Amino acid sequence: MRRSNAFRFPTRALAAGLLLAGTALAGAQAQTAATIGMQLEPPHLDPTGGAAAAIDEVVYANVFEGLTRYRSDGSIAPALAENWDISDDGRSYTFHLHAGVTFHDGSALNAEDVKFSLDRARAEDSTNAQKALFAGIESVEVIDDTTVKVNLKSADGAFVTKMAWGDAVILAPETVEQAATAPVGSGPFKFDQWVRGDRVELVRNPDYWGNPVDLERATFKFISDPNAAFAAVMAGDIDAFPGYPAPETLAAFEADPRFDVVVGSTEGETILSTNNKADALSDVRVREAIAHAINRQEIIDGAMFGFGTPIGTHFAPHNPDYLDLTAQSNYDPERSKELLKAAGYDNGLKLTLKLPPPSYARRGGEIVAAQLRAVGIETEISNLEWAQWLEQVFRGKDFDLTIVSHTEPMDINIYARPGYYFQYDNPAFQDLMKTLDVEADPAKRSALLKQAQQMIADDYVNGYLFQLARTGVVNAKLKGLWQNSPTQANDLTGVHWE
Amino acid sequence: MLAFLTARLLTMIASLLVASLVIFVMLDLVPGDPASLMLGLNATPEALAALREQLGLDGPWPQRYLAWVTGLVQGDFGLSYTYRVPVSGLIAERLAISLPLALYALALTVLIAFPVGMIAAATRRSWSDVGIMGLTQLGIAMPNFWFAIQLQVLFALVLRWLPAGSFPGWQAGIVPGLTALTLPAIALALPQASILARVMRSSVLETLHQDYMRSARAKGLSAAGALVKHGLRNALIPVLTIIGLQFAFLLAGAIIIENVFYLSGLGNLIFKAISARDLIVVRSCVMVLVFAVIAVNTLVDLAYGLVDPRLRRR
Amino acid sequence: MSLLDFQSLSVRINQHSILSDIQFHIEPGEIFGLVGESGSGKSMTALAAMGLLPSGSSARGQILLNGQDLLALPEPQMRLQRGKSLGMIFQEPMTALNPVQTIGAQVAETLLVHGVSSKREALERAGDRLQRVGLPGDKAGLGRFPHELSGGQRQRVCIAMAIALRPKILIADEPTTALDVSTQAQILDLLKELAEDEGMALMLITHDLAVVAQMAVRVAVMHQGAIVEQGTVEQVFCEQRHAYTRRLFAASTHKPARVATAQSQAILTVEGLSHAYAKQLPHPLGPRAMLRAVDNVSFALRQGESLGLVGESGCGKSTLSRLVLGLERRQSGRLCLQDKVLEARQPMDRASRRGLQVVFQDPAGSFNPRHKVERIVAEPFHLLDQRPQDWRQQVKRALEAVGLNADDRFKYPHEFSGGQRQRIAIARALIIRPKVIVLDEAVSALDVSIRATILDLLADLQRDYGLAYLFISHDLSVVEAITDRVMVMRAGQIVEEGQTQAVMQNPQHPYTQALLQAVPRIPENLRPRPEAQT
Amino acid sequence: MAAARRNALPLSLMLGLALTGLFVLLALVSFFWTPYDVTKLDVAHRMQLPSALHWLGTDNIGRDILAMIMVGTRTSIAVALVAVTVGVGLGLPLGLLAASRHGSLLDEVVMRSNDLIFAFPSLVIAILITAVFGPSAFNAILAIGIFNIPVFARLSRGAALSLWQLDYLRFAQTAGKGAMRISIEHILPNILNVLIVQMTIQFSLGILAESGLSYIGLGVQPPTPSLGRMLADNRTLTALAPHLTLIPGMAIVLIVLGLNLLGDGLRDLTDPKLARQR
Repeated sequence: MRRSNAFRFPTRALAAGLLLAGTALAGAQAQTAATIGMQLEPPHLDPTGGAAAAIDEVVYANVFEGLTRYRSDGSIAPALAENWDISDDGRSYTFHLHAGVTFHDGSALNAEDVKFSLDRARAEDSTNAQKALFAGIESVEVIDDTTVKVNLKSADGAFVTKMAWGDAVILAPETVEQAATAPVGSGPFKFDQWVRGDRVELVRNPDYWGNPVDLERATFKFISDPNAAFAAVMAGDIDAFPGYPAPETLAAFEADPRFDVVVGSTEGETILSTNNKADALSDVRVREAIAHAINRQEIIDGAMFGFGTPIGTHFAPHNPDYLDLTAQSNYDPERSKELLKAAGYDNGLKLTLKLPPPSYARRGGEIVAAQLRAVGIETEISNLEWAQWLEQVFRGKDFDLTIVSHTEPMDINIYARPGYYFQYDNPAFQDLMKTLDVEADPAKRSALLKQAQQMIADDYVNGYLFQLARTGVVNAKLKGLWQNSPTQANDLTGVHWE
Repeated sequence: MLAFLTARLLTMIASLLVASLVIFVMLDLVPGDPASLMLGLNATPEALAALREQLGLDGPWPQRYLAWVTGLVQGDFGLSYTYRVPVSGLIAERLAISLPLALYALALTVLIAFPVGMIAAATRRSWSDVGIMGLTQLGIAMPNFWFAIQLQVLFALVLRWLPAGSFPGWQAGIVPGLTALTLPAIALALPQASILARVMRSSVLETLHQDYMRSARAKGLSAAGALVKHGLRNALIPVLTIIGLQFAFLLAGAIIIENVFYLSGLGNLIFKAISARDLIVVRSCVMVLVFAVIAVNTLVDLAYGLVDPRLRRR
Repeated sequence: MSLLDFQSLSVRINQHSILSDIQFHIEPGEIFGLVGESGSGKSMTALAAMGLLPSGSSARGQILLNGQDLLALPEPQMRLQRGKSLGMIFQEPMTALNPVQTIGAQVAETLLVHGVSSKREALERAGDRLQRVGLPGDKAGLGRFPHELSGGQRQRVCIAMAIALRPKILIADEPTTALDVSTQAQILDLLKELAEDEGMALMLITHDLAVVAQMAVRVAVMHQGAIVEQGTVEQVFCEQRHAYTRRLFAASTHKPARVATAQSQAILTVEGLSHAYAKQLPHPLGPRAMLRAVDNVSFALRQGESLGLVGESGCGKSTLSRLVLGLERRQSGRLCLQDKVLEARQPMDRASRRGLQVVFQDPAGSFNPRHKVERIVAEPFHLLDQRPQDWRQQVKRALEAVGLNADDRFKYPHEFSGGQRQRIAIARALIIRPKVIVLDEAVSALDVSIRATILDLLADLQRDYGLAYLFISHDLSVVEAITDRVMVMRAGQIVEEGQTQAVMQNPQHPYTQALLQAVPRIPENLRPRPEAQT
Repeated sequence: MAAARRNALPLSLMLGLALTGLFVLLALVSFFWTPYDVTKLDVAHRMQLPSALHWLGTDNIGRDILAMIMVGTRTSIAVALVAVTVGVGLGLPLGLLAASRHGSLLDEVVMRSNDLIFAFPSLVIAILITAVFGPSAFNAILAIGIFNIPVFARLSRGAALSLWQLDYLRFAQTAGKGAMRISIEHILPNILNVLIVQMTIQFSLGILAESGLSYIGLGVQPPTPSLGRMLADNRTLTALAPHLTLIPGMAIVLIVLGLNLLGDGLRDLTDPKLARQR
C-alpha cells in the first residue's frame, strides 16, 4: 500500500485492507459457541442485589428467569408463569407456574421459591436495587406447588411488567448466597466460570424446561476501551458486540461483509439533566433557554455519529404512548438569548457540566457546551468517573448540568420524586403519577402518560436530547440477537449460527 | 553476608510498613461510596445502609488499618467489595498475566538494549551510533499507548500476524499464551529498550576512560578486547539499577497497554477497582506493587554484590 | 644497538605540538630517568612508545625497539609488543586495576593475551609473579580483589602485571607519586631490584630529582615537549649545562630566606582535641565501631611562628585541620584562639574566624568557578559586620601583595595557572589580616619551581605581617624549608614535636626516623660543582 | 577553549533547539491567533483530510486540528512546565538542605521519603489522585509533579554533596557563611547545568505523562484541548482516519524528541567529562 494513497483515502483504503485480510480467517469458527462483547463487567451476577446493567446483560433470560419476561419488541411475555389471573379490583394476581421446572442444581422450582424471591426483594434489609418495584406488594401466598398469589396494596396496571424486570427473577433459598459469584438459576444456560476482569462463560443447560437453545457455550467478554472493542471485533475475537461503544467506527463494519451492524432502540432517554434547585436553573425561563440552545441533530451526529432519535420529553419514542414534543423545544438560539435576557442573564451565565464516562456524555458534553456558549452560557466541564458522578451529582446534587442516559424502562415516575437528583418538585405531577399507579385501563393510562410527558416538557425540567440507540456489531453469520433492548439484556435463547 | 541480608530484610519490612500506612491513609480519603455505586441510581437509603454494614465499611480507621495489615501478613487480603471474592485470588489470577508479561517485556528490553547499546558505544560518533541513538530517541519520545495502537492496527488488524489482544490463559498452552502477549510486550519493551540502550552506551563509554582500561591495553589487549573483558562488567552496575526500575515499571505501568490489548492484568484490576471504589482491592494491589518494587530493589542491591566485589564485604 | 631508541620523535595532537624532536636511547638492563615538570611531555613520550597515544594525535620520527620501528607497526602487531616486550605501569594505582576482577586473573591475563599458557598455568605463573613483587601468590592471594589492597600493594600488582612476561623494558610513569614516602621507598627498591635481577631496562618517569638520583644511571631532562639535556646522572646533576636544569635543581632544593618572627605569646592553643568517626556499619543494628582520627592532640602555635604538621595519608592531619578551622564540630577538647576559649561542641563564632584563615591544596577546587577573582578574594569580608568602604582597594592591594596584577580581579579562576591560583588563595586568606593561616598541603600540588616561589611568598608575608602558620604537609622537605617547629603525626597522635632543625637532624621517635630515612635525597656527590653555578 | 566549544555546538542541541523552539512558538502564537476557534464545532465537516481550508484537517466533531494542535501544545507544555516547576521548587530546596546536613536525621528522612515515593507506582497514584480530587489540569499537574520532587531532590542532593567536598565551600565556611547562604551562593549556580538538563528530561516525561493520563480520561478537561486528549479522543479512528491520531501523535513525538535532544545537547555542552571525551 503506497503511503500517498493511504493518506488520501484512509478510510476506504484501510477498510479494504482490513477486509482482505479478514476474509481468509472467517468461517474457521466453532459454530456452537459465541463470544459476546460487553463494555462493562458486572460487579457480581446477582440481578436481585445490584443495579448494574451488566448483570442483567449476562444473566437475564440466559441464567435467571422471572415470572414474566420482556420480548425483543418491548412487549411482555409469560416466562416461568405460564399464565396469570387478575382479580377484578386489580389488587391480586394469581400466577400459574410451568410444571417441571428445575434449577441448574437439579432442585425443583416451585411456588415457595417465588414467594421467597418476592419476599426477599421487598424485605426491610433487602439490597434489591429496584426495591420500588415490590413496594406495592402486600403479601405473597403459596396456593399450591405451581400456583402463587400476589396481593397488592392498590391496583397496579404495570405489575406484570414489573415482574419482567431482571430484579424480579426467581432464585432458590438454598443457592441465593452464591448468586453473586456462581449463580444457580432456571434458564437455558448454566453458569460455568468467571475469569474476573475478563469474561463469564455459560454452558447450555441440557435439562432446560423450555425450547432448547442452539448454542452450546456462550462467553461474555468484557472490553471497556472503545478502541480495544474495535480491535477485538475487527480481529474476530468477538462474535457480537451489542452495546458497541465506538459508533464512529461503525462505517468500517458496514463496509465489511463479515459483519452486520445492528441499530436498535433502547430505553435510554439521554437527557441534559438540570438541577432544578440550582440558583439560575430554578427559573423556568433559563431552562427553556437551554432547551432552545440545543441542536439535537448536531449532538446525535457529533457524539453518536448519527445513531439516536431526538426526543422532546422523557419517554421512549418506540413506545406507543410517546408524544413527539421536539418542536416545543426546537433549536432556536435567538429565542434562547431572549429568554436569558428576560431572566436577567443577558450578561452571561456560568454553569457546571459534570459528565460521566460514556462517550454519549463526554462527546455530547463538549458539543452541548459549545452550543450553550453560542447563546452566552459558559459551562465548566468536569469529566467524572461513575463513582464521583454518583457521589457528587446523584447523591450530593452538587451540579448544574449533567448528561446521562436513563436506561430503566418506563421511568417517567422519577419526576414524581422531589428528592431525586434533578430535584423537580411539582405536586401536580406527583398526583398524576399516583393516579397512574392505580389506573389499570389502558386507554386512560395512555392519556395519563401523555399528560405527564407534556407536563415535564412544559416545565423544561431537563434538556431532552435523544433516545440512545443500541448500536451493535455482529458477525454476519450469527443470528437471533435482540435488535432493540427494551430491558438491558443479551437474550441468547434464540441465537444461532447460520 | 547474613548480617547484610537481615539488615536488608529489616529495612524492607520497615519500608513496607510505612508504605502500607501511607496507602491506607491515602485511600481512606478517596470520596465515593462503594455501596451506592453497587446499588445504582434508584437504591433506597436502607438498602445502602444494609450493604455498607455487610461490607464492613464502618468503624474507626486505626481499627480497620490494623485488621487490614494483620490480614496482609497472614495472606488474607480481604474480600473484594464488588466481586465479593478473596482479593488474594484476584491478584494471583492477574499476576498470572502481568508477571509473565512484565518478564517477557523485560527480556525483550534486555535482548534489544544490550547489543544495541554495545554497538553504539563501540562505534561511537560513527553513523551507526548516530542512527541508533536517533532511533532510541524516537523510542523514548513515543507515547506508548499510541505506539501500541499503531502496532495493533498494523500487525493484528491489517497483517493479521498476531492476535489483537486478549489472553487465552496458560491452560491453552505456552505458545498461544506467549503469542498473545507478544504485541503488548513489544509495545512495553521498545521504549524501555531505548532507555536501557542509552544507559548501556553511556555506561560503556564511561568505562572506556577508566585507568584500568589503559592498563588492559598496556597488557596487549585490543581496544575491543579490553571493552568486552573489562568494560562490560563494570558498565553493568548502572545498567542493573535501571533494569530493576524498569521491571517495577513494567509490572505496574502496563495499565494503559493492558487497556489497548484488552488484557486483564493487574493494572486493569487496579484501574477498574479505582473506578468502582473497590478500595480493598486497590489498597492490596498497590501494596503488592510497592512490595514488588522494594523487593526488586533489594534483589538489585544483592545483584550488585555479584557484579561488584567491593560491595560484597558488608 | 640500543634496546629502545627514540629518533626525532615529534607528536602533535589536534595541530598542537606536544613533543618535538625527542631523541634518546635506552640500553638493555639500564635504568633511565626521564625528568620534568607537569606538562613537559614525559608521559606522552612513554605513551608514544606504547602505541597508546590519545586519539587525534599523530607521531613522526621513529621509536626503535631492537631496531624495529614501533611507530610503523600496524595496531595488531603493536598489540603483540605491549605487555610482551614493553611493560608499563602508571601513576595512579588506585584506579589502574579493574575493580571487579581478582588480581590473579588480571596478572594472568597478560600471559593469556599473548597466548603463552593455559588458564591454569597462567594463574600459577601469576602467583609466581605476585610473589616476586612481594605479595602472596597462593590461591587466596590470587583471589583477592583490588579494593582489598593498599595503594602500595596495588602498585605491586600493576608491576606484576607489567613484568609477567619479563618484558625487555618496563616503563614506569610516576610510579610512586601517589604513594606515601615509606611506600615509595619500597616500590623504588622493588623496581631497582627487578631491573637488576631480570636484566630488564627501566624507563623511570618522574618529577622528583631525588628519585632519579637514587635510581637512574642516565637521565634526560624534559621541558616544554623537548629534551633540554641528557647524560649520565653524574653529568647532568653535577654539570647542569642547560639553564632550565639549573632552575629545576635550584627550585627543588630551594629554601626561602626566613626571618624569625616567632614571639613567645601563644595565639592558637589546642588542648586534648579528639575526634572519632563512625565506621561503616555492618548492619543497622550492629555495634557502632569508631575510628579515632584525632586522638588527644594538644599543641600551641605562637604569634608569628611557623609550625609544621607532617604525617602520611590517613594519619589524621586533615581531620585536625578541619577541627582547628571549625569546619567540623569538636567532639572533645578545647580550642583557644587569641584569648577566646572554645569548648568542645561549641561552634566557632565569626569573631574567632576572623583571626583564622586557610589555604587549601587543590588549585582547581579552591574557587567557585563562576565567581570573578574580586568576589572570591573579598569573601572573607563576610566575617566583618560590614564590608569596608574601600574593599575594592583592599582586594587590589591583597592581589598586589601576593604578586598578582590588580587587574586580575576581573578574571575568572580558570584563566590562571596553578601557581597563580595559589596566590589568589593566599590573597583571599590575607584580606582580613588574620593572625593565623592554616596552610593545608598548600604547595603539594605545585611543580617544584612554582612551589619555590610560593614558599618565598609565604616567607615574605610572614615577615611583613607577623603571621603565624600552621603548615600541614606530607612532604618533609617542604616542612623543613618553611617551619620553625614541627609535629609528626601518626594514627591520630602527635608522636614527636620539636624545633624543625632538631627533629630533622636528630629524630627521637622511631617513626620519625623511619620517615626521614625513606625520603629520597640527592646525594652530596651529585650536587652541582661550584664552577657549574654561574 | 570556549571558542572551540562554540564551533562544535552539538548537532543534537541545534536540532533540539529548533524543534522545541518551533513548538514553543506555535504555543505562543496560539495566544493571539489560531486558524479557527478551537471550541468551534462543525459536525457537518468532521474528520476531513488536510486541505487548504483546514491545513491539518478536522477532528471527529469538526474542530480544526491545526488550531487544536496549537492550543493543545500550549496546554501540554503548560502542564509539563508547572509539574517540573513543582518538582524543582520542592525537590531542589529539599536536596540542598539534605546535602548541607549530610548524615543528619533530616538527610535520612528526606532520602527515605524519596525512596518511598519512588516505590509507589506513579501511574496508579496519579489515577488515585484524580480519583480523590477529580480530574482537572491542576490535579494532573499535581500527580505528575509529585513524582518530580524526589527526582530533583535526589539529583540536587547528589550534585551538592560532591560540591561540598570542594575546598571553596570549606573556605566559604571559614568565611563564616551558613549552609543556606553557601547553598544559594556557591552550590546552586554550579549545579544549575545538571538541573537544567534534568528539567528538560522531566519536561518531556511530563508531556508523555499528560498524554497517558488523558488516555484514561484524567488529564486536562474539555473544552481545553491537549495533545494527549486529542490522541485519546480519536484513538478508535486510528485505523479509519489515521491523520486524527497521527498528527497529534507526531506532535508529541517531536516535542519530546526536541526536548530530549536539547537535554542531551546541553549535557554534552556542559559536562566536562564528555567534553574531555571528544
